[in-house]
Amino acid sequence: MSDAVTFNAMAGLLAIPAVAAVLLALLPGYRLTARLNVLATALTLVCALSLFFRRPAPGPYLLVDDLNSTFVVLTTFVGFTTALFSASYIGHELETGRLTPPFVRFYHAMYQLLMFAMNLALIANNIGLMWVAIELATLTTVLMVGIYRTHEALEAAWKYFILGSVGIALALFGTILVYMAARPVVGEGLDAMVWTVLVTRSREFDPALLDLAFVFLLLGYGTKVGLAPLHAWLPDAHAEGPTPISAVLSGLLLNVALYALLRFKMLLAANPAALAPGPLMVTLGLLSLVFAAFMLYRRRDIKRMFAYSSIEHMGIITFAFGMGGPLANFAGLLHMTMHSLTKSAIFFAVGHVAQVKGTQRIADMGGLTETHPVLGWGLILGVVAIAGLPPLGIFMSEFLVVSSTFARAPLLALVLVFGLLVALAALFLRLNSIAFGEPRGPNGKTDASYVPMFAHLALVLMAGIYLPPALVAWFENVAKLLG
Amino acid sequence: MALIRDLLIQGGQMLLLLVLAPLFTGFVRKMKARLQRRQGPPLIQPYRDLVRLSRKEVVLADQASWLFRTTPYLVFAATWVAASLIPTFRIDLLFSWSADLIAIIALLGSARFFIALAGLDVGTSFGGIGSSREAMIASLAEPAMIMVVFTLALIAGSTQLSNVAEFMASPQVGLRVSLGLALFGLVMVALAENGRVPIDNPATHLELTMVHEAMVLEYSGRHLALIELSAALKLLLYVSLLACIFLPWDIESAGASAPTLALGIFAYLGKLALGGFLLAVFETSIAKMRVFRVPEFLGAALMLGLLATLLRFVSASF
Amino acid sequence: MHGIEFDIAHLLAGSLVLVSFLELYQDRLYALLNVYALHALVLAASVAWQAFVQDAPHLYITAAIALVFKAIVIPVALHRMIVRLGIHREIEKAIGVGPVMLTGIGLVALSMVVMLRVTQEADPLAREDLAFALSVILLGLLMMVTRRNAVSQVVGFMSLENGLVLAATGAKGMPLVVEISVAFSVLIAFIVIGIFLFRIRERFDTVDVQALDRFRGERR
Amino acid sequence: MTLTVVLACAAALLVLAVLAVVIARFSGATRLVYGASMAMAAVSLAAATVHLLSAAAPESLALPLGVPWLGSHFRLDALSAFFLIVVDLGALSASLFALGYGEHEMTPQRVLPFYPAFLCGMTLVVLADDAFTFLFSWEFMSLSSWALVMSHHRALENVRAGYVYLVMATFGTLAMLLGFGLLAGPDGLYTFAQMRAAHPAAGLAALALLLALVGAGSKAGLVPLHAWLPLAHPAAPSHVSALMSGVMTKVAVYGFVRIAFELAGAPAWWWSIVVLAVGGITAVMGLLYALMQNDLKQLLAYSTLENVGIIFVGVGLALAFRAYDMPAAAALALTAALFHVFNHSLFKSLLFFGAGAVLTATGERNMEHLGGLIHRMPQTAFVVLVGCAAISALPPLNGFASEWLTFQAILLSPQLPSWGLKIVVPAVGALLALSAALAAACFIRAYGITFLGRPRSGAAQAATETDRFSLAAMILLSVACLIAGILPGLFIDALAPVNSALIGAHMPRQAGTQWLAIVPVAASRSSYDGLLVFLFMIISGSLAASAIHRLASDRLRRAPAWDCGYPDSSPATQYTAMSLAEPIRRVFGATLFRAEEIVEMPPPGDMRPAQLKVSMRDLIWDFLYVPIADAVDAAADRLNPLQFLTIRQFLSLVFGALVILLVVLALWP
Repeated sequence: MSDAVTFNAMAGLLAIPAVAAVLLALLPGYRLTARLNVLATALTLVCALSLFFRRPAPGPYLLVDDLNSTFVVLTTFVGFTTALFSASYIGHELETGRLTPPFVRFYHAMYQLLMFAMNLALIANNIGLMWVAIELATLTTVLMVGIYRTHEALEAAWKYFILGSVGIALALFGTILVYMAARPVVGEGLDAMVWTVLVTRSREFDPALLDLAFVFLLLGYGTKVGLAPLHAWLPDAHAEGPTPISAVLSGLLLNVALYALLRFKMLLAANPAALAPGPLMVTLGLLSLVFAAFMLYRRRDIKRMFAYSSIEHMGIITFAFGMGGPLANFAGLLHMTMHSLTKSAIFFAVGHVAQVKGTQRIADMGGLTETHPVLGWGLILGVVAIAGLPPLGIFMSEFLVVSSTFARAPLLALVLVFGLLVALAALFLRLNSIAFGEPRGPNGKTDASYVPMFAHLALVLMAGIYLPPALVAWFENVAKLLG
Repeated sequence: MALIRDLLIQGGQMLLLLVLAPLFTGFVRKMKARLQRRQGPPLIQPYRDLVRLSRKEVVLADQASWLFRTTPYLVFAATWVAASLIPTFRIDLLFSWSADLIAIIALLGSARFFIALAGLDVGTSFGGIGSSREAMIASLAEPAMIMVVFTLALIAGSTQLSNVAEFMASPQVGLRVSLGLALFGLVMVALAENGRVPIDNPATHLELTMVHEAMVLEYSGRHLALIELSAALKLLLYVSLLACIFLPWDIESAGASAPTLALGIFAYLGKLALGGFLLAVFETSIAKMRVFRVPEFLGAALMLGLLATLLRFVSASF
Repeated sequence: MHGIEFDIAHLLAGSLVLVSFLELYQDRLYALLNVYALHALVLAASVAWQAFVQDAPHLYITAAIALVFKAIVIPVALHRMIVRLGIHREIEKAIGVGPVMLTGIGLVALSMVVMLRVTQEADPLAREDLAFALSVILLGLLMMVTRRNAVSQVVGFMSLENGLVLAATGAKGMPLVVEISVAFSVLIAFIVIGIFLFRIRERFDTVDVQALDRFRGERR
Repeated sequence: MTLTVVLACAAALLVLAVLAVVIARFSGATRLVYGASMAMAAVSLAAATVHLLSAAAPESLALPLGVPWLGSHFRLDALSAFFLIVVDLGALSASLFALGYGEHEMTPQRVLPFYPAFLCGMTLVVLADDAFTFLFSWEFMSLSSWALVMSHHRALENVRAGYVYLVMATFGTLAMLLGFGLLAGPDGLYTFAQMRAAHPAAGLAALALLLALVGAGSKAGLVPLHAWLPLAHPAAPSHVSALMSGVMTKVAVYGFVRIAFELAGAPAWWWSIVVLAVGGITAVMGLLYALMQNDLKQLLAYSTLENVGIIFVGVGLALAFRAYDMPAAAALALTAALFHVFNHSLFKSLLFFGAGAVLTATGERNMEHLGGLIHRMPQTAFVVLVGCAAISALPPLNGFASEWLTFQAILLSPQLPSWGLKIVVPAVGALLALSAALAAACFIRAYGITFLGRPRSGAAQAATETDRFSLAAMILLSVACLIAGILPGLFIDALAPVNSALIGAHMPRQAGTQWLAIVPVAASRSSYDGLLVFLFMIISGSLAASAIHRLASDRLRRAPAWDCGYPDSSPATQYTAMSLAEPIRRVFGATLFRAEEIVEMPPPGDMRPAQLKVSMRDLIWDFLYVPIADAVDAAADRLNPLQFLTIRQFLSLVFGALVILLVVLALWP
């Protein structure tokens, strides 16, 4: 009986979004579909939470362990809140006529499809399946980025598509190489792609093949993570797509790609002869951090700016995981969670800001705390959080990353700190002109629902002050898992 | 009994200074006049001035505030207290330990602080001139003075004036470079602080050159009398300071008998006469310098003081 | 496996690399598409041979897919498209052929070196195959990098994908999921690209990516 | 127990902050918030005072907050108790002042929520007992004060000030973070207890100390890290400026003292040279800057630099003495520094309150538009005069007492064996003397131009006396200044436990000395009795007064000012702030500020007015901060084109990355 329950829970993660996607593709009427969208994500979230209580045994295709249940819960939760947000956002888009009903239908269907793909990618136990899922997620987001059909949107989507497919191709080659490495040891057939099998046997694999595979996987999935210099698609995709998608991209899709990377890192780490994956990740991470920090200065489009800040934080997280060790891994996990929550909250705020101001140009915004106090202070709180200031959660993770690194590799820590400072300076430079000073630009009214934004920020705030022991134990467990 | 005696001596010394101050000023004036082949005013002229001033009614400027009216008393009090802590004819005065050399300088500083404020109070241009120049001079003179004090304190191992004087009188103080430097510095500071030539000319009312006079321009009657008296006290203070540090002989120690005290008093008067004479000679033999040469002059004093202190720091033998 | 089979597989894989070089050499879209068709043809052949060698019948499907879609459908469609767009006579103002070729050779050498580090235990066919596949992939990428025209970039991408297929089929006994995914991805790729070319054409009169770049979000 | 009380107060302040967000818009919110903060401050002030005076044993407490496996530790020992007193005294008076001042606030909802948060942050910093909690509270303090600086955000210079402030504050925090990272070591011993236990190697300690100096210095405003301070402090509402200048800089001092004397083990003696030199330079530079300002609050902010400098000189001396194992001398120096911490928090708050009162009465911060306020706001004028006298180190007020102690400490330093110190200390002494004298000049100028003379503008003409709460706060502080000035012995004795905790020795007890004099080392060496000097001045002053009034005429006639016989002229002919500082500018400004004067004298017959233009440059800003900003800009410009590549070029980036990695792989051994 209990097995049945758990099986449902696991299947629910996939089935609910899939069914919802079909329904939403067919059903007309904005109100209904929006509600359905929220409902579906809510149900998925419930399924994800149920994983805490009953965890199904890993099968050849699906797997739930500590590592990915972290991601699954995070994904479904943000997916749920984003659905809430997108309900009010898309409504406004309909009124202003930027989207027509058929496109809204398409949008909702794609949203659920994306949820499906991400869940699949997370709980897949088969590296091939994982690849397929991430590919699917990429394609759906491509379609949603292009949904406004403006020049910029099409260009962004096209850029995203080309770079994304190249990345995915590289990732596939990496996957094949892993299989090739596994085959002589595990034997032909399905087992050679089952992750649980691979990780146990990987110490016998051919190191050279593993190295090669990791190079391709790093570049392939790294493109999705948005690490410099593979980041090019990310800012435009964030800037031109509908804001809920920007939120999901930053908050979730990047994590999913990172998750894939982590799986393979563990694979390599288990093989003593293979080259250590750490240094590569550290290098790319620092590169992304510093690069993005400087790029922040010249941004004039608010969404593009926060997209770059996503690159920056992905850099930090990759750096942390690259450093490895229980402390850094813990910090990385914490940072990733906090970043998902914060960044999506910021995009919620930004979405409404862009709607009330009727533009995304920072130059046309100003004095937001005067004209829209709630929105303005929400945005400020978000930026304070993302800049890594207390009392919010990212401060803790950055504290752990920096202090744990400084003891081991002082120079790296210096670069890290430098990047953080530069980024903070840039963020507040822009924030000042958005939130303070004389009010500028048009200020329309918005019937925004601030619930998702403040829910996220409240969670981040709580995490900054008090982490529940259960969560901590869980994270520490995962951190050990990551080695 | 002893306490009462000490109290009397302390009080006596205070009164003595109060009485001597105008006389000393008069003495210097007389000397200068003589050196300039003039008859000059009688010695007691300053007393007459004070009496006359205090008889006159006070003409108070319309914009003058309460600060303007209380300043003379504050200045007088600060100066008098400072002066009364200087051992003139007897060390270990009853209250000498209540403030050391640094505190004495600070007391004079507060006197200056208030008089400079008074200069600004009425809101006339001349008051402003005086105050701003005074501030500039003070900002250089005070550190120089502190440096001198450091030197002395390092030589004597104390900032307590009585102890310094005692030490100076004692044989173990030989001829020291730092001491000489300190003497020069102290003299220069003293000239600046009392607004004597070459820094300032107490006798002039030439608008563009005056400093001290400009600040007290608006004072009249009893207020002016008090200011003049405090100025005289300050001059006396510095001379007695020089005397008790560099001519520490015949300053009687505690528990000295009456005749020796009398001797001490006479010795003190002698020192004053010498000091006044030297001052007069110096003032007549030198011309007043332009206001903007003053920083160089005081800068030199500061450098001397600093040099002396450095020498002391580097080795105790200097 | 015997020498002869090995040699044929080797030959086919090698010829795929050769065709990739031909692609690099072409600077007319029209000819380029033809060469691409050839590329797909060779791929189909080699996949089929692999199917025969490994007697893994499901690989024939892949071969068929390669033959039908890549060698016939796509080139034809793209021919149509470029004719409709009137860019079939366009001459690529690409980077000079010489340097590109040299780079290509360098890449092939690189992939060989990288592959030869793999220990001898892994069966030689797989190793050689992988080496060729890697070079095909790199050459495809090189093509995408050196071409300005969107169609030729797409062609480059697809030859890259051919390399993937070669690798996948070379990997003995790789589960079905891969072929499906490859076909799947090719299909999706083509559809989406099609959609995009369509949309893009409806927006601008050319699919030259530079035209797209003109409409960049923020200019300095 | 005490600790719990104090923490409870801090928690209550947080709750208050949250509450304030809700109720800020309603009338009476101001009264409620400030009243409540005042009560909290009073309670924890009482608790801390009891703890310090009873020389109670340190209390510590660990809460399951912050970093999970670490928890957040709090500790109340003598040092933190002392600084807690400073914080709470400031908070108390500021809240009292704000009860009146806050009513004039245009946008209370931008001030009320952050004010209690700010207080809470400062309280937590001095209580924190592990690196995370410390940095957390430290940055939280900065953040909340940043929000307060931004409260009048419509003025662009305020936004700029807030920006510079936040960046500098984070810079400092990151420096401290690195420092703690060093002290915590690879296995992450973040609690202060563990750091005390571990004795880091000399080099490590030195580096940590340097980082702490940078971190704390950037908050305390040590030159050249001071750039934000004179921008940010004036921008905030006056009671907040008072807290930032009077209290927050002291919290920074606390951070440095805590690290330098407890956590960093025993650093080498030559670090004291760095501290001494920086302190001395800061003292003089701060005043010279202050003398060139016309903005009252900015002037006060700069003068804060001077006092911070004096404090750091004291700390540096203490470090030097401790390094050479001269505990008595070290205790004297540290006592001097801490006593000055206390004193400065008193009179600087007082002066900022005065500036605030002037601001509300006239709406002017520029001294050139003020004047004659002594007639219109006499009480304010009086208390501010006390503050000016105190900060100018005039006896018998408290400023002098602590500077006197510092001088005494300097006079002990020839016994130091090291040559470097033999050279540096006297120079620093000269700098201190210079700064003391300049302080007098500076505040003659500040007070004279603002309160004396004739009104220079209609606003100054129309000023009225400030409200009773503000007055109460200022009177409270001025009385405190006087008491601390005439009874320094009490405070020195109260500081004994702090010294014994940090240095293992303390100054001789002062309670026994006759007439409550203070005797730092030995009576034969030096002594000072503020009380007696005070009485003396009172007596002699009143003697003179009574004598004069008995003997001389007390007739008095009001008349126009004589002014050397020049007819009464317009207030414009008074000395201005600029002209008052002119001689000093000539002496120092030409080199330090590149001050230049351009005189436009029109030819005879020309009706144009003659003009004098004075141009000054802040060299530190020009040669340190501007280049850094330019460098960042240049880097951003260099990198920015990467946003505008074509897809093909982006692809070639990917391609390049791939090839490079493959080559790396090929070459890998």
